[in-house]
Amino acid sequence: MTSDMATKTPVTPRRSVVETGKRALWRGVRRWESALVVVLIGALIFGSSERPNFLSPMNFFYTGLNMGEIAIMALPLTLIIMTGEIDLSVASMLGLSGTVMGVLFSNGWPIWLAMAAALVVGALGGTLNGVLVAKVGLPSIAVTIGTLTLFRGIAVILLAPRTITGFPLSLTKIGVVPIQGTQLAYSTAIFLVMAVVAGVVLHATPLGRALVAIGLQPEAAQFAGIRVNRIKIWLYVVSGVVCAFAGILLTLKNSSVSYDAGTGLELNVVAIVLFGGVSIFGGRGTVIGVVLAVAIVGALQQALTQMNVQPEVQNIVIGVLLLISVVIPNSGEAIRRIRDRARRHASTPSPRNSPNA
Amino acid sequence: MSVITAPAPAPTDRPVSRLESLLRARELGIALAIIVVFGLTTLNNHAFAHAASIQQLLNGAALIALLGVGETLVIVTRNVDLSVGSVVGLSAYIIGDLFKHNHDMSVVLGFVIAIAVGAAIGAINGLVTTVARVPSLVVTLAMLYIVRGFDGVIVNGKTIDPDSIPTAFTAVGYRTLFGIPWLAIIVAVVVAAVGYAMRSFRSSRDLYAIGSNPDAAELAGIPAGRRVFTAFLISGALAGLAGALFLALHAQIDVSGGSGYELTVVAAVVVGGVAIFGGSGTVLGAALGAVLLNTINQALVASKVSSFWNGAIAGGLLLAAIAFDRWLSLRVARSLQSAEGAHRDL
Amino acid sequence: MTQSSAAPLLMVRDVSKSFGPVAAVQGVSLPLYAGEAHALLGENGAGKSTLVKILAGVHGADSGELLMDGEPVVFKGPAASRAAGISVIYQEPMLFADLSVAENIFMGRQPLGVGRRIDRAAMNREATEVFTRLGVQLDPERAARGLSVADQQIVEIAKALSFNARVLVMDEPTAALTTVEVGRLFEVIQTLRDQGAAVLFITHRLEEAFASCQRVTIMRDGRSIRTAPIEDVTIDDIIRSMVGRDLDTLFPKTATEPGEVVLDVEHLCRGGVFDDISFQVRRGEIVALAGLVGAGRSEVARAVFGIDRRTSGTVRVHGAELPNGKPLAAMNAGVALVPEDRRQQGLVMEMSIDQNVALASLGRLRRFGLIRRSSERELATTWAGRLQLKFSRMGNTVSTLSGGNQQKVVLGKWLARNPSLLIIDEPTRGIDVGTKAEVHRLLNGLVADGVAVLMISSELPEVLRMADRVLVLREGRITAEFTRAEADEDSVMRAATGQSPVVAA
Amino acid sequence: MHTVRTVRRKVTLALAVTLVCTVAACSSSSTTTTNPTAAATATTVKKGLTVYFIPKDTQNPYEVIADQGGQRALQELGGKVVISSGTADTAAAQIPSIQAAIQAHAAAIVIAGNDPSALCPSLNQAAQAGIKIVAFDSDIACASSPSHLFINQANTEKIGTSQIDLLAKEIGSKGEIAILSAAASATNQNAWIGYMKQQLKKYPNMKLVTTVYGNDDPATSLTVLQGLLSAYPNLRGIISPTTVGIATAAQYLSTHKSLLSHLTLTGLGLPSKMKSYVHDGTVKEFELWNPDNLGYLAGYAAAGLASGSASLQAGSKFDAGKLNSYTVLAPSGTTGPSVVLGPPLVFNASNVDKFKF
Repeated sequence: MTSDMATKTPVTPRRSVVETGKRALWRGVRRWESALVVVLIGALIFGSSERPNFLSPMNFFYTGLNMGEIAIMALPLTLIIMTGEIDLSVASMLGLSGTVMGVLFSNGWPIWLAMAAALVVGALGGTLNGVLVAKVGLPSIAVTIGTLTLFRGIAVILLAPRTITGFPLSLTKIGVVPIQGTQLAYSTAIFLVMAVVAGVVLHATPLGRALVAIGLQPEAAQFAGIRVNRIKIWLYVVSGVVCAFAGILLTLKNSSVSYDAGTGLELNVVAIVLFGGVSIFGGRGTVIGVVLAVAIVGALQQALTQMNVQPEVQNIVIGVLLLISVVIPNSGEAIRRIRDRARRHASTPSPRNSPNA
Repeated sequence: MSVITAPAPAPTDRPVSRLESLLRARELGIALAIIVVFGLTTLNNHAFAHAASIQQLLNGAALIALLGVGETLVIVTRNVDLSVGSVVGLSAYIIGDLFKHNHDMSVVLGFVIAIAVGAAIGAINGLVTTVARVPSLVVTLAMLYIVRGFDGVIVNGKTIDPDSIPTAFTAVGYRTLFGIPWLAIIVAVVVAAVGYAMRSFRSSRDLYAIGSNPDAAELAGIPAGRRVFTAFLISGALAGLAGALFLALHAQIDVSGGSGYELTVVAAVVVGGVAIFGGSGTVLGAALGAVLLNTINQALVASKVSSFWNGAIAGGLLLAAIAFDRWLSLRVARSLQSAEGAHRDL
Repeated sequence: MTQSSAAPLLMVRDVSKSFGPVAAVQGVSLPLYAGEAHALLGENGAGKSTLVKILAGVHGADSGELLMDGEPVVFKGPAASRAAGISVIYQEPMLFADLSVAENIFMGRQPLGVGRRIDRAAMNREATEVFTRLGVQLDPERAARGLSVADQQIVEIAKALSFNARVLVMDEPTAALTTVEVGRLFEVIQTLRDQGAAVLFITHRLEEAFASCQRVTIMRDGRSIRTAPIEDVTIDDIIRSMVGRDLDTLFPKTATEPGEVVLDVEHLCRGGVFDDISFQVRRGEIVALAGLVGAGRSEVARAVFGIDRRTSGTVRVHGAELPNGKPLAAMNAGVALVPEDRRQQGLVMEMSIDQNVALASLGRLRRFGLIRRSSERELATTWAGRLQLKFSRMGNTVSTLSGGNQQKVVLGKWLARNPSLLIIDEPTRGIDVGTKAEVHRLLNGLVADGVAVLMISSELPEVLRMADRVLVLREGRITAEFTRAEADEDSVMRAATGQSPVVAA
Repeated sequence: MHTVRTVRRKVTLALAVTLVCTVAACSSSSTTTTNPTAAATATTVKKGLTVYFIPKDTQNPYEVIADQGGQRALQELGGKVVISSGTADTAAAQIPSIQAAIQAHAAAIVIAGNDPSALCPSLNQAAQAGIKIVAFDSDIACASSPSHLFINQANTEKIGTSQIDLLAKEIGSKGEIAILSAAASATNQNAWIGYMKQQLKKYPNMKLVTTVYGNDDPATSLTVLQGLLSAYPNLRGIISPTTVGIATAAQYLSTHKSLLSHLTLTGLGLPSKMKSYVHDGTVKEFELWNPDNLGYLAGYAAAGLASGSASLQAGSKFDAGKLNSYTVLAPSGTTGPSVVLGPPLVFNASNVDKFKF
C-alpha cells in the first residue's frame, strides 16, 4: 500500500521526476563497449610506441598473470552488480580461502582436500552474504563491508602471524608458467572460459534476463515469478566460491600465503567492473565490457611500468578512467539540464530543444 | 458514484511513537554498549578505567569520529564519500611538507591549509556528482585512486619526520584541558555544532529530505544540487581537518597515511545508526559508533585477548548493528499496520 | 456554484512543451477562475500531467505564457510556482518517509525562531491547526513512513492548505482514495473555493467532474479540445471529445454460465492483514473483491498468488493445493496476477516492450537453455496485435508507452501464458476511457473462453457492471457477498463501510 | 620501515640462512664496518652498466635510502640505476619491473623480494637473458636457478639478540617487557622475535608478556600501544623492531613523559625519525644498519658480477668502494652465496645526528 515509502533505492538520474534524458543515458551505456574498444586499441598503440616489443607474447603472459585474480573476481561481481547489489567482501574471501588452504595443508591435509575445503569456505561465506542480503533484507553494501572485516578477521585468527609456504611445485608452477606451448597464463585461460560462461548466462539465458529485471525493478521481477531472493543468494554463493578459487590461484602463484593476501583488492575489482560499463544501480552492463576493462587496465599498467613511470600514476589513470566512464554517458543529460535551466533563467521562451541532446 | 461523508479517521499512534522514541534512542543504545564494553574490560583489568586510558579511548576514536560527521552528512543525502581516507593522507602530507620547509609557519595556517585542501577535493566530488548527476560511489571511488596517486607522486618516498613539525602543532595531539585531550575537544565541538545544525536549520533538514525522497525534494523546490554539493564540501573539509589532526597526533606521515579509513568510517557511521540509503541518522550516532569500535579494539588488547580478534569482532558487530536496525524497523512497520487496522476501524 | 468573476485568476495561454520529437502539449489554453473548480479531462497521454508540471514549475514551457491576475509569470522552478500561490497535489503522494508529518507539511519553510533556527513547537502547532481545518486527526510528530495512501493524500492537502494557495492543482487525487475519502476531499475543495481559491481537478472518473466542478476542459493529443461550463456538457460529449469518436456501450458484460471451480480459497489468513477468507471462483465467471482501500483486497490477491506468505489456510487451483509463498508454482498451476501498481509491479519500465511481454514465458522460449530472440519477438508481436497495442518500436522501453498501452503489455505478458485463473487488481486504474472499454471487452472474451477471473476494483461502477459475484472485504474480513442481481452501489458501500447489518454471505 | 616488514618466507628457513652466515659474517664484516673514507675506484668494473633496483615498493622510505646508496655506487662506477616497482608490497607488482629490466637489457637486477619464490620464474628469465641477480633487504629462495648473491643487512640472530641485550642493559635485566611489531605476517620480524625469545632465556627476571602488531601504520600502532599500556601497567620495557612502530611509540611516550619513569623503549629505527626522541630523552638507544651502505654494497656487487670482477665463488672477494672489500660466504641451506653488511649500528645521543637516513 505504501511500497513507495517502504522501499529505498539509491537516487539515480533515471528515477528523477523529469524523466527525459534517461534514454540518452541508456544509449550511452550501450555505446560504452565500442568506446572501450577504442580505448584498448589506443592503449596498445601507446604501449608499443613506447616499447617496441610491447605486444610480445611474454608481455601478454605477464599482463594476464598480473590481472588474473582481479579479473576472475570481477565476473561474479558483475552479475551481482547487475542485480543492483554489491559485494565488497571479495578480496577478504580471497585471503580467507588461501588461508584455509594453507593452514590445512600445513596440518598435513592432502593439497587437493585443502583446496576443496577452501572452496567450501567460499560457498559458506557467500551463503552468509546472500542470506543477510536476500532473506534478512539488509543493504548489501553494509553487509559486505561487515563480512569484508569478518572474513579477513577470521583469516588473521587462523593464520597470523604465520606464513605458509612449501606448496608442491607441480601445482605452484601453474601460477607462474604459461600453459604448455602457449603464452597463456593459467589464470588468464580460466578467466576467459569463465567470461564466456558469464557472458552467455547474462545475455542469452532466462536467468540472465531475470538478473536484468531484478536490477531494473526487483518488485516487478518478483511479480513475474522470478525468484529474486533465491537468485541473489545463489549469486553470492557463486561469488564466494569463485573468489575462493581466485584465492587458491593467488596462493599457488605466490607459492605462499599469509592472512593479508589480496588486502584492499576489493576496490580495484569494483573499479574494473564499473569501468566496464556496468551500472552501479543494476540492470545495465555487459560481460564483454568488463573483459575489455580488464584488458585496458592490464595493458596500461604494463606499459606504464615498462616506461618506468611512477606506479602512483597508474592509480591516477585508473581513477580518471573510472570518472570518465560515468561522466560521459551522463554528460548528454547534464548538458540538456544546464541548457534548460539557462533558458528558463533567461525568461524568454526559446524554440523547442531536444531533451536528449 | 455515491459520496458518503464519514467522521474523520483518528490514527492510533501510540505503539508507533513508543517504537519511534526507541529508534530515536539509538544513540543511547550505542552509549550503553560502550559503557558495557568499558565496564566488562575494567572488571578484569582495573587499569582500563584510569584517566590515561580513557583519554586514549577518546584520542583513538577522534579521527574516525570526525570523518564520521562528514560522512553522515553525505550518506544522509543518499550518497557516499569513499575519498576521505586519501584526503586525510594528502592534506596531512601537504602541511607536513610545508612545516618541513618553513618551520616557523603558524600552526593555525597549517590547519587552514589542510582544511582548504580537503574542501577543494570535496568540491570536486560534489561538483561531479551533482552537475553530471553520476553515482557518488563511483565518483568518490575514482577520487580515492586519484588523490592517493597524486599523494604518492608528491610524497615520492619522502617522509615527514617528527623534528620537522613544530611542537606547538603536535601539542594539539596530546595536550589536555581538564584532563580531556584537545583532540577530543576539537572533535566534540565539531560533532556538537554540526549535530545542532542538522536538527535546527532548514538547509540541513533539506539534506534529510533529499535522502528520504529525492523526487519529492525536487518538487518541494529544494535546491538538491547545492545541498548535496555542500555536504560533500563539508565532508572534504572535515577530512582535511582530520588530516591535520592525524599529523599532530602521530608526528609522522608517509604515503600510506589514512589509507583504508574510508571503509572504517562507513562502518562506524552505519553502526552509529545512519541509514546507508539516506534519510535518517545523526552525527552524534556516527561519532558514538566510532568510539564504540575503537573502545572494542583497545578493550581486546587491554583484556589480553590477542589483537588478532579485532577484525572478526568488528565485522560481527557491524553485521549485528545493521541486523538490529532492520529488526527494529520491521517492528515499527508491523505496529503501524495494526495501527492502520485500528484507524480503519471507524 | 459560484459565478465566475471577469478576469481569470490564472490564465494558461497557448502553452506548448515538447520533449525531443514528442509534442506533449501544443497550444493549450485554459482559464482558472477564483472560487471555481475546473475539471481537466482527457485520455492518458493527452498531456494533462505535462501541463500540471508546467504549472508546478517542474517544466518550463517552450512557448506560450501563464498569466496570474493578468500579469505574465515565468516559473524558474517549483519554488517559484509555489511562491506565486500555486500548489500541486500529485497522483502519488510525494512525502519524506523519514521525516515527521509536520515537517513534511512545512519542508523548506519551517517556522523559524531566534537565530533562524526551526521552531518545532510552532511547526507542530500550525500542522495541528491545518488538520483541524481539514477535520482530521494526525499526530504531527509521527513519521510519515507507514501512513496509508489516504492519509498521505491528507498530508499533501494539508501542505497545500498551509500555503493558503490561491490555485490548487490536483492530478488524479482520487485515484487511490475510497468513496469516503473522496467525499472528504470534495468538502475540502468546497472550503477552498469558498475562500476564493481556484481549483484545477484532474480525474478519470467523469462522475467526479460533475459532482464537484463548475467548468471543464477536455484535452486530446496535447491540445485543449474545448472548455465549457459543466452544465453545458453531457458525459457522452465529454467522452466523444476525449476519444475523438463515439463509444459503443461502456461496460458490455455478457452473461456466462459458470463452470467448475478453478480457485478454491479456504480460511486464508495473514496475521494483522486479513483473516479467515474463504471463497471460490469458477470457470467463466468474474468475481469482484470490493471494499475500501486498505481493507486487504490486494493483500488477499498477493497471498493467493504467493507474493506474500499466508499464515494459515489453503489455496487450491483445480483441486491441487498451492505451496505457500511460491509465485512460480502458482503460475505453473495456471494462475496469473495483473498487479495493482503497473509501474512498480506490473512492468520493468526500462525493459523493451517485447522483453516485458516475454518475461513470464521465458521458460517456453528456451532452446538448449538459451532464449530464442526470434520466438520472443514473435510472441510479443502476436499479443501486441491481439490487444491492439499502440507502439512505435518493439525495442522501445515500455516507459515510452501511455498508461493504457502499458496495461495492455501487462495483460499480454500474462495472457501469453494462457492462464486458467486471471487475478486482475484495479484493471483500469488511471487508464483512459477508450482503453477501459477495450479491457472490459477483453475480460468478457476471457470468461467466455472459460477463464476464471478474480477482479479487484475501487471503481464501484466497474465492479457492479463487470462482476458475476461481488465479495466485500472490510478490515481484512469478507463481510458480504452479493450476486450480480443483489449488488448495487448502496448495499456494497454499506457493507464496505460497515454501516449496516452485514448481509449474510 | 618495511625492511623490517613482509618478507614472505618460512621462519625456520630464515633461521637456517642466518645461523650459518653468522660465524663467517662477523669475521668478514668486523673489519669492514663503516669507514667513510677513500672512495676506491673499481678499475675492473665496466663503465655504462645499467642496474635495475627493484624495491618492495617505490614509497618505502627505508628502501628509497638504500636505492640512493645504489645510485651513488653506480655513479662512482660510471653506470646508471633504474628504480622500478609497484605501489603494493606484492610479487605481482614486481614482476612487470623484472620484465622491464629484461626488455631494457639491464646488466643486473638488485631486488628486495616481496615473495621468496613467486619471483623465481621471471628472475630465471632475466638470468637467461644474461642479467645478474642480486637480492638485498629480503632474500629470494628459488629451488635451483637462478643463482644469485644475497646482500644480508646484518645477520638475523644478532638483530634479535642485540635488542634484548640493549633493553636488558637499560632496565637492569628484570621486569615485564612487550614487543610492538609490524604486520603479523612479516617473516623477518617474526624471525627476529624468535631470536629475542631465545636470548631472553639468559635473563630469567625478564618476562615477555605479549607481542602486538601495529601493521606499520601509525594509527594502528598507537591503538595497540595504548591497549598494551593499560593491559600491563607494570610494563618495564618495549621493543619495537620496526621503524614506524618505534617512532609511534616514541612520539606517544615523549608526550606522556610520566610513563618514562618506569618504561623503556628500544628497537629498530631510522635516526632521522628518532633523533628528536633521543635528544628529549624518550629513547636512550636503538639500532639499525646503514641502509644507504646496504644499497651501495648491493650496487657494487651487482656491477662486479656484471663485469666479472666479482663471482659467486665462496671466499672470493670483490671491491665495494668506500666499504673496502667484501668476501662472499659459502651457500648454505636454502640460501645461496651471500655477504653480510655488518653488525647493526647502535644509535644514541652521541651519534644519532651524524646519520642522514
